[in-house]
Amino acid sequence: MAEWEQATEDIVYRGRIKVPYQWWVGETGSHFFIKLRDEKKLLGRYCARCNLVFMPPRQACPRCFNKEMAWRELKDEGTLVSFAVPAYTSELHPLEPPFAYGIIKLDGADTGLTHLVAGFKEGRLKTGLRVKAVFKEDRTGDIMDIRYFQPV
Amino acid sequence: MGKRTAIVGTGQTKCSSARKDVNGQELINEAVRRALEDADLTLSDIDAIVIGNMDHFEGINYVDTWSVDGSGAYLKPIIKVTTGGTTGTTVAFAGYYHVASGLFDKVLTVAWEKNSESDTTGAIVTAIEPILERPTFGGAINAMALQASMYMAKYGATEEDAARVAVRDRKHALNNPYAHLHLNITVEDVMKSPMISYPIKYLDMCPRTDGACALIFASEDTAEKICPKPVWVLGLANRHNYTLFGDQPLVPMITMVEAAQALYAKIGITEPLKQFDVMELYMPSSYSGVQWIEELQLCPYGGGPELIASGVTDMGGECPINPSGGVLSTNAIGATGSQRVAECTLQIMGKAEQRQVPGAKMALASGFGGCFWSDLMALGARKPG
Amino acid sequence: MDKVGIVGVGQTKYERRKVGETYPDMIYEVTVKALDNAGLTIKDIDNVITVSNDFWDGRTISSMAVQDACGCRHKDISTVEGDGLFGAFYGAMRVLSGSFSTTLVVVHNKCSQSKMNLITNAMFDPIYTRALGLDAITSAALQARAYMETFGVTEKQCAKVSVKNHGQAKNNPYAQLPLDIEVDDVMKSRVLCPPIKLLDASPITDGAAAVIWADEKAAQKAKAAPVWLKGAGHMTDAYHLGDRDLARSPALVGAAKKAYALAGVSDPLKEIDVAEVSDVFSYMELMWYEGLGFCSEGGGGQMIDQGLTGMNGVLPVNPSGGCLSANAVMVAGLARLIEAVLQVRGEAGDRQVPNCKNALAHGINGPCGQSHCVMIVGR
Amino acid sequence: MSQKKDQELLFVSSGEAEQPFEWSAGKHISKLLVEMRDHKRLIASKCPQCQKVLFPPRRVCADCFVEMDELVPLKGRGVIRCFTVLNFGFVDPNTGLQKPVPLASAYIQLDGTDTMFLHALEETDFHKIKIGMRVEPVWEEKRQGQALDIRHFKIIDE
Repeated sequence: MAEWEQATEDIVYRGRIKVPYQWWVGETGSHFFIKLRDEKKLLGRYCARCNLVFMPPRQACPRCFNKEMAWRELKDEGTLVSFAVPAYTSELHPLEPPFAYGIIKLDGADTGLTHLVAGFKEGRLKTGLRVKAVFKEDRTGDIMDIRYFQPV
Repeated sequence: MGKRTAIVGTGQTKCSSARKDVNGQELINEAVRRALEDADLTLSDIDAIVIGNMDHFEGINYVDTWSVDGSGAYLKPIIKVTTGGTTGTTVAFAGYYHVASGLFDKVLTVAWEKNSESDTTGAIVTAIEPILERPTFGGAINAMALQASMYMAKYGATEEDAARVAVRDRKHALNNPYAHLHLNITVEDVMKSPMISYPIKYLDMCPRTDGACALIFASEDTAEKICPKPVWVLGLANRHNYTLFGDQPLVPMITMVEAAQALYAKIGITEPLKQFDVMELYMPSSYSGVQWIEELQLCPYGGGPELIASGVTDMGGECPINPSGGVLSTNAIGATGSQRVAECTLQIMGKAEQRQVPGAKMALASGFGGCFWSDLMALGARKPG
Repeated sequence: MDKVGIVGVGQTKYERRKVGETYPDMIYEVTVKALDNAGLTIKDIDNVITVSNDFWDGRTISSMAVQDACGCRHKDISTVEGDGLFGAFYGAMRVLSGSFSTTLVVVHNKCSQSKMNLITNAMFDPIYTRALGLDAITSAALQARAYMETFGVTEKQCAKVSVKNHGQAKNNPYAQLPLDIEVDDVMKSRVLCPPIKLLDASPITDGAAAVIWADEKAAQKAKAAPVWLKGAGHMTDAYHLGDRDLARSPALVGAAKKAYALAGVSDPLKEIDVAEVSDVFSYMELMWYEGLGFCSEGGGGQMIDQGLTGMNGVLPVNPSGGCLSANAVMVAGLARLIEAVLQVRGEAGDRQVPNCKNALAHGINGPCGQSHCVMIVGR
Repeated sequence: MSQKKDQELLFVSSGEAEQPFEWSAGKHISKLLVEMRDHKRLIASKCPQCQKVLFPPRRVCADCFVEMDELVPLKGRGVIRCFTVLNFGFVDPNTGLQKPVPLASAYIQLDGTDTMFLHALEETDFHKIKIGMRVEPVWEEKRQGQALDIRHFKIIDE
């Protein structure tokens, strides 16, 4: 390293990427969110070829590309497949602790929905637990219209 | 030695300023599905997938793994390649090398962008060195205008010279159902359009587009069984020199000069204007449409305006450029290079319908992006020896 | 498959924060090291693959930063975004295509310059998942629980991976976190998100790495004996976490199957002499044992209990110290490959596995090891 | 599909989300920024092999693939090699706010250097800017060791 390099302070430039995004949900997803917003209904998509109900919904079957999928109304209750309770705080966390991330297999679906779990006593979460969706009062047509799932 | 490799299918989505009807994965799926239909293949025939776009245009990290529902990569190999504006050609290059390596027989490539999901110029500005250049950089329009001002000063080219390219490409787009813009305009219209970055006026510049383009590459072992007229990759070359914008001479644009020299030497091109029947070139502004044909050796330096005015590059000319309507009519940035390759493929397959260049057998596709970077791919009807 | 081999390797020291160094500084360092290692000059390189990630770097076209430093001027070049091992695989393909005789592959990452949880949150679907605020740690905890509960793998078994790898790192001068620890230390380390604790997780790391591929003819010019590519494969699982069986890794099974088939490996535990796998979290190493076929499904915990993957085991895993001891995220897979090459060459110093003929390197992309690349190199 | 053609099409917004970064400038750019901040001076790198002088300074000469240790002081003045005046508004990704336009910029070749670099121009009427014009930096009073310590370059008569 040259002499001047050793003598030079290290400058660190603090900047950011703050580009505003608007992600189009598409026709299929919009239908799902409108039903969630207006009727508190959770709809999955059924592929008859694979005999699978996907949640969240897909326009076409991700396994076989079948485009003729059907809507299936699911229960707002399901089973906790896995969960994770963060022990650190983050600006990303949408709920105050204690809360958990959970993968929830809604009754009638073959795949799990990743969402939040709250309203439980610390240390009382278990896989296999039955949980039920708690909907937001003022729903805006996005995934956070479900506030969280809570143990039944 | 590597496998000889051909393109056996192409798929392009409907392009528009905002594809609100589909999310990103669904847009990708539209292109993939069309490519499979075009090649008469199913997803199970595909051995590997390559995908590309720009992360900060849609704000998605790990697009390869995110794309699975649309790209069909479930339990298949997939990688992501990305190089800015050249992404679409970079993706096609990677499709070629996958097959030519002999490790994969049929490879699907997907290039896409949903520019409606962010502020495109804001996102482009993030491509630039953050400490010294980003604070004063104004995006692609800015960069194209800087180069144009230098070109005009050097050769005395005029705003009207560039406007002719804007008119030509928009006219060609009228025959392309995949084009985003269908504009029937005159040189006067271009000249009267608002100045957005001297010397570039509104109609001199490409639009921002949502769109995707898929290609299917196959090896010499199967290409001819899949497709009656596979389109062979004859050669490819690229140059992504330079880290900072001001390091290189912009006139001539040295990356394209070098890429053309390398490609032409490889495949024996001495008179590109005569030897290629059609070209699809990534030219985001009308000014690049005048200048870069010089770097491609279609005419001497400074001869661009005359060549454009002569009509040689119009439909019906000796070597039509951008029968698709080019980038000036459609620019889903990550997809754009692949769309050039797709149009060359359609031309050689004889599937270009209203915009078919009769008897097209050899075509040149280009990609542009990054720090004035260039990609070139030559395609042909005849299997390389 | 034609022959393509690695003739040169270079790595920076992996550190928590290289405050005085830019991406091109690091890339120049590893490029020069790899060239020196191969006994080649930049003129001998006829194409380059750079690997980087636009999110980590805070720059669209992050590769633009390193074009000068990787010596690509007047050459063909391309960029893979993802783990370095995927980039290395593409670099090898370009040689196998017959278009090039050598490929330089470089990768960089400075994880110190951005916020891990914001960067990894952007892996998740913006429409259905991202607003929940998941990141690499919370998503991994979902997988860890699914895996451990399904097969009865314990936190102590995971802790043994951490003890093993941090201990092995003591013999690797490039590692960031060589540690003398015991299972108890891991168990008592700060809880991040149960069952994951601080010492179950890989650190924040800055670093870069490079390898040079050469075909048979070009390899003759190099001073080091080439380490040949024997087989490689890559594959991805489904995207949404709930679409996957998080306790299993079918994509790794598929990637390994392809690599083994090309390499003619039928019993990896016997035929592979050393493996470098992606232990971003301690539980992952155990899961990947299973996916790689080192043991049967659910047998990862027993494997570590029996010491089969320690330095004196039947198949030493991560003699380099693994990702747990240095994880410059995009660099990780290439670091695994470089260690594999050093082991085959017999140049791994105090961590050398005796008589190493075939080595395996592994890298992952996406949330919870969604996408895998497996590569086997050997003499 | 069951839904109507004229259905409401939704989007999800990123809101105020941003990613902060701490980019290391490295020794060469740090030295430049310190010189700018403390002395209103510009420096470049000189290649020991091709003898070219590159601005901004950097470690590697791409043509020769060698390290550049030598720094060369510059006088600061230069010449416009090309220019534009942008009137197209966009979101500044560093702030999330609209960037003010018109934004005049140029590739400037500083005296004694072999490269051009991008910076802002004071003059925003494109009719009044010509390639070949001489320029000099206009320094901010309070300098923080960043690119915009030079507010812009102004056209000068020499």
